[in-house]
Amino acid sequence: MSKVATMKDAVADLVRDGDTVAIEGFTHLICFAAGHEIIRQKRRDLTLCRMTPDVIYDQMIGAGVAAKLVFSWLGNPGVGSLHAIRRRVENADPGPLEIEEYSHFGMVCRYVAGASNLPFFPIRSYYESDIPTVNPRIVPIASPYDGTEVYAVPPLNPDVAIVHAQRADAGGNAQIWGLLGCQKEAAFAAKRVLVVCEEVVQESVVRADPNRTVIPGLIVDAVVEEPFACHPSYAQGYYDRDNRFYLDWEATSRDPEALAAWLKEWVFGLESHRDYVEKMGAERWDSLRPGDAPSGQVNYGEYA
Amino acid sequence: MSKVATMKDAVADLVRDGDTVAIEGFTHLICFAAGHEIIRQKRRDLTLCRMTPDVIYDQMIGAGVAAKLVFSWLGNPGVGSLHAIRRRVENADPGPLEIEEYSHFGMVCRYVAGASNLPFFPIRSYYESDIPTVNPRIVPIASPYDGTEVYAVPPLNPDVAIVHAQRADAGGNAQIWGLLGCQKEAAFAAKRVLVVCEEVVQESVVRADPNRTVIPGLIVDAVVEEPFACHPSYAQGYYDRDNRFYLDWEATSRDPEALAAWLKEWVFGLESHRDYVEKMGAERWDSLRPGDAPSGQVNYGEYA
Amino acid sequence: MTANEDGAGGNRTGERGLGWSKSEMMIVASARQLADGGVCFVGIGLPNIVCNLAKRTVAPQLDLVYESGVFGASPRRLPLSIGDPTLVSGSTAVCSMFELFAFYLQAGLVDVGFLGAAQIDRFGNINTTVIGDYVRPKVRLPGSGGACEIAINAKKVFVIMRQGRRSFVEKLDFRTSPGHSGDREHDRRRGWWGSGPTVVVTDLAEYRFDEATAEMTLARLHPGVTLDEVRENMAWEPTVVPDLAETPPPTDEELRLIREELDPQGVAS
Amino acid sequence: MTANEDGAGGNRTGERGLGWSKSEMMIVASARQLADGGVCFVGIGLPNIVCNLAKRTVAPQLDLVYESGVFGASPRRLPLSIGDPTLVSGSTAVCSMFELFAFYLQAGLVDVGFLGAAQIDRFGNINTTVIGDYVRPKVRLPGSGGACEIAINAKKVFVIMRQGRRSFVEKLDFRTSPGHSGDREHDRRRGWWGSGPTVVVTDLAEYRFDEATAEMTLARLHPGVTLDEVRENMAWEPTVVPDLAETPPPTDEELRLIREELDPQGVAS
Repeated sequence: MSKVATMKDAVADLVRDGDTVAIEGFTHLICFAAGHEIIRQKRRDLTLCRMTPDVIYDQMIGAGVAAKLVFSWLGNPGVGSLHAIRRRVENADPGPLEIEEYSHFGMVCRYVAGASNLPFFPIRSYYESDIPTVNPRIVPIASPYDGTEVYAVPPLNPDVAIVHAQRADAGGNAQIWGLLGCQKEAAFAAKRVLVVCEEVVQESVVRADPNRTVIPGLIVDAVVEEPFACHPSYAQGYYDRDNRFYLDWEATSRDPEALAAWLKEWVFGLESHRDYVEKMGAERWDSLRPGDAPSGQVNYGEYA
Repeated sequence: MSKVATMKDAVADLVRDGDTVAIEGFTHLICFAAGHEIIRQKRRDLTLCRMTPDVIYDQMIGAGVAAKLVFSWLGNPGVGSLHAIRRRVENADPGPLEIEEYSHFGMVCRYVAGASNLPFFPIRSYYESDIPTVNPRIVPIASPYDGTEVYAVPPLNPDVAIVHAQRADAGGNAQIWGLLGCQKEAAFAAKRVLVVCEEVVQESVVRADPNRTVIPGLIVDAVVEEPFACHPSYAQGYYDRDNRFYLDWEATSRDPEALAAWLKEWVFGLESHRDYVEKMGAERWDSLRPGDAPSGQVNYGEYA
Repeated sequence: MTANEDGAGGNRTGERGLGWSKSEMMIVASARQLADGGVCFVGIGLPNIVCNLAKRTVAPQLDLVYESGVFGASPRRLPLSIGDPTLVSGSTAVCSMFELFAFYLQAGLVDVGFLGAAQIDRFGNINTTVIGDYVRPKVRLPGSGGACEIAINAKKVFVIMRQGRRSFVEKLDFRTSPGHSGDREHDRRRGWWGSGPTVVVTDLAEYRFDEATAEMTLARLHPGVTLDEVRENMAWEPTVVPDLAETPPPTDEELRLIREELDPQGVAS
Repeated sequence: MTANEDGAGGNRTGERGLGWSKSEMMIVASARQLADGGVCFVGIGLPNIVCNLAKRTVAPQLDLVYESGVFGASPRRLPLSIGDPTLVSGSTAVCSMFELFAFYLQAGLVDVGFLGAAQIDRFGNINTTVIGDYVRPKVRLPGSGGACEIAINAKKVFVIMRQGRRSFVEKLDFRTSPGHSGDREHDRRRGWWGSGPTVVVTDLAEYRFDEATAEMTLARLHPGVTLDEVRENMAWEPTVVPDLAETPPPTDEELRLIREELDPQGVAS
């Protein structure tokens, strides 16, 4: 049973106003194309969750889709700030943005708890930090054995998780290599899962290497094939991070008018990510293509 | 820095009388050869931990190496009982065996807690079961959010974990495919780690596919190359489970004299697992060899 | 539980002259319970055969999750155990046991789990731990394995076991895995995914649990089995549904699948 | 913290006519702290360059664990971030972030972690969250990321930052990551792996923490920096070690590595 859909249909079906949405991916496999489609479809009042709100969340929040942000590190990694988000947090400009803040491990464990149906997850963090004083959801809990104090974080169960994979079959079995971030945990924690991938492959490709499967089709609602969907982030083995874009974003993001113009040109002015890829131009994509570094094969053995 | 050692030296160095030892592997990659070497070196008073004490623990406990067993399912899977263990539990014959008993998920989470330096791990199990009444280490704990009751299990930190991998480099970076069981968690939880493998490979083989690495050399104390070390269990892609051995064990295990004779012939009477492989004979190994089922390759990309 | 300890295996064709064995009837009746499809959690022993029979008959869309960490298996031979390498080669996903128990079972993705039992009581509570005293047992059984988690976290639980006066007991020697408490109001408040066993299939009959009392209730007799025979093989006087029916006998195709494909060596059937 | 927000980057050769920049001095002095080797936890920004410089100079055996989940990286180019694909290709292991934080950092496998800071107090407590009020901040900073976990779970913590009156403060606007409490007895009883920062390296000087008082103590001035200049660039009157020394200047090789290999575009140095 094929779950293959277009990005337009998948976002229309799976992402609703007011939803809690997690687009995960730690520097690697951040699905910008899905974020753009959410902007294009003018979703509103979303609660956006991500360990590291990246340029994509700056774009989405700059475009007005979100009422709240749940995160653990807010920045344009290696470059600077996310100014659209900062304007809303610092000056409520053009409106306030509610925030709910954790540390990295706290966010990861919220997804683990959500994926595992645990009412809380204990971690050794937050001791003598002010973070729990501004986030009352982080609370101390004593070990039932010796009273050792740890901190609990609550489960996070997004309405929708959007994860990008290098490849998936039509049933949604998705394979990822390179950095894994917390995509598996976020997907299992979510009520609905959208898998976007560079390539939809035959089921036999997935079945040849089942240990490579990070997300089983069982929990997946739709599969979208969308090459270069992570740009300016990257897909290991497919294309490099486009650092120029990240550097350029600093200036775009600082200026609300420049940001609006960017959104108009690159999101609202285009029908789909295919148009974006075309507009970006073959030269840019060529410059981001890595050389080959094959994994080698292992033998699973045929046991017949 | 090579950590490659012989099984004899590795066991002599890493396994001491009175130690808590975990040989893990869920049906797959159970390192019988290490168990045999522990028997051969006449270790005593071990606390043996395993989710599923298999024929190897029946052999070890029958040989008198253990004072205690920590487990979650006691049997010869698909065949019957482990009679040497049962004699000690049911009749203290030839002496008592202390037991500490969990469920599967409880055991797994004890390793996870041990690997994570958590003072406890919460799970949704044990409700209205008698297991906590006979194991006071399993205790209820309330969620700090809404009072939801879960059960806590305590961390398990073996003195030594012994895990088998299909391949490892000389530094101990170990790669496994097929069933993963709880080997990673057990290894990270242990104070000392012995990796046994079918093949010691060049570091470049490991580095070609880093997502395949289950155990990093960082936590490994010694690497032993020992082909067929899991027999009668199996190594995916290398050899099949020797079901005949499991079936035959039922009768051997029932009769203390037959068990003693088996240990004499196959363990004490041999110098090493190499002798065992030779004694078992080429025909047996040939009959266990699977056909080929290659994984296919992925491209990690060269980013230079 | 292993197949042997379930009391399965036996005279395949001769019993009662019906042309099938008690174990075969039990397997067939169990497989038919899976007609609704969904996600099945497959443990050691009989469930392996039951699920694979269902997949080839009443429920081709059944999703099998193996306790060992395999999803979407496509075995080329009958798996000898839930950890058989043939389950891995050609499957769609393999995961660690932590993920299997946490993200699949505890998370509520599993629709049906199976339990075997050495002892069961009238409310579907189950003992797979010891016969006799825990500390000095008469018979030391395997223990929980994943059974306690299955009982609590699978949405429905099917029990498959041979029945007799020593297995269908008034009082368990040990409660490994919880069933119904006997108080439906209490059960509803427990807040687990699982709601206690829904079906018990034995070599003699099929049982459901009464809506009001949560008591195990005789729903069907297997062909050739009498009510008296059932009564003799349990330690309490069973409640019987008003419309007590007979289990439809195994079809030729069901028997063929078991004998030729799923258990050609007759280990479990 | 990003490189830019650390206040790093600057006039590489012209400053003070010494032939190296303040940032280069800070990187070099930090890298030398790693001479003991061990396992380093590498986060975003400067630590990336510092660790890679140490590996090529004082500590070839240094093991680098990247926050993003990479162990045993063997990068073919300078990583643009801790998530750069060049860190993955040719590395010895990749793991999920849960495993990285749980099995490596929280488990106590990490010998040295790095923290940057927008503000630090005399006991090494660190703010990377906000300047001003939390709810209506003057400047919203990145927040913790992994910093709070590093402070608590790495055995030693090194702090690298530019210093000034607005960053070396009497009182933090927000304590993101705990340092020393000021009461050594209390700190010993905390029972974490981490024992608070052990070293602070700035663009002007190097600091240690006093055994008895846990107070940050000026231990070395970088070449060309005066004690008065240090005093002007912090909000409290610093304790100074009796034998105040000068940091050995960067060697030609250290500068060459930074300029030609590790940060050829001068992003951070």
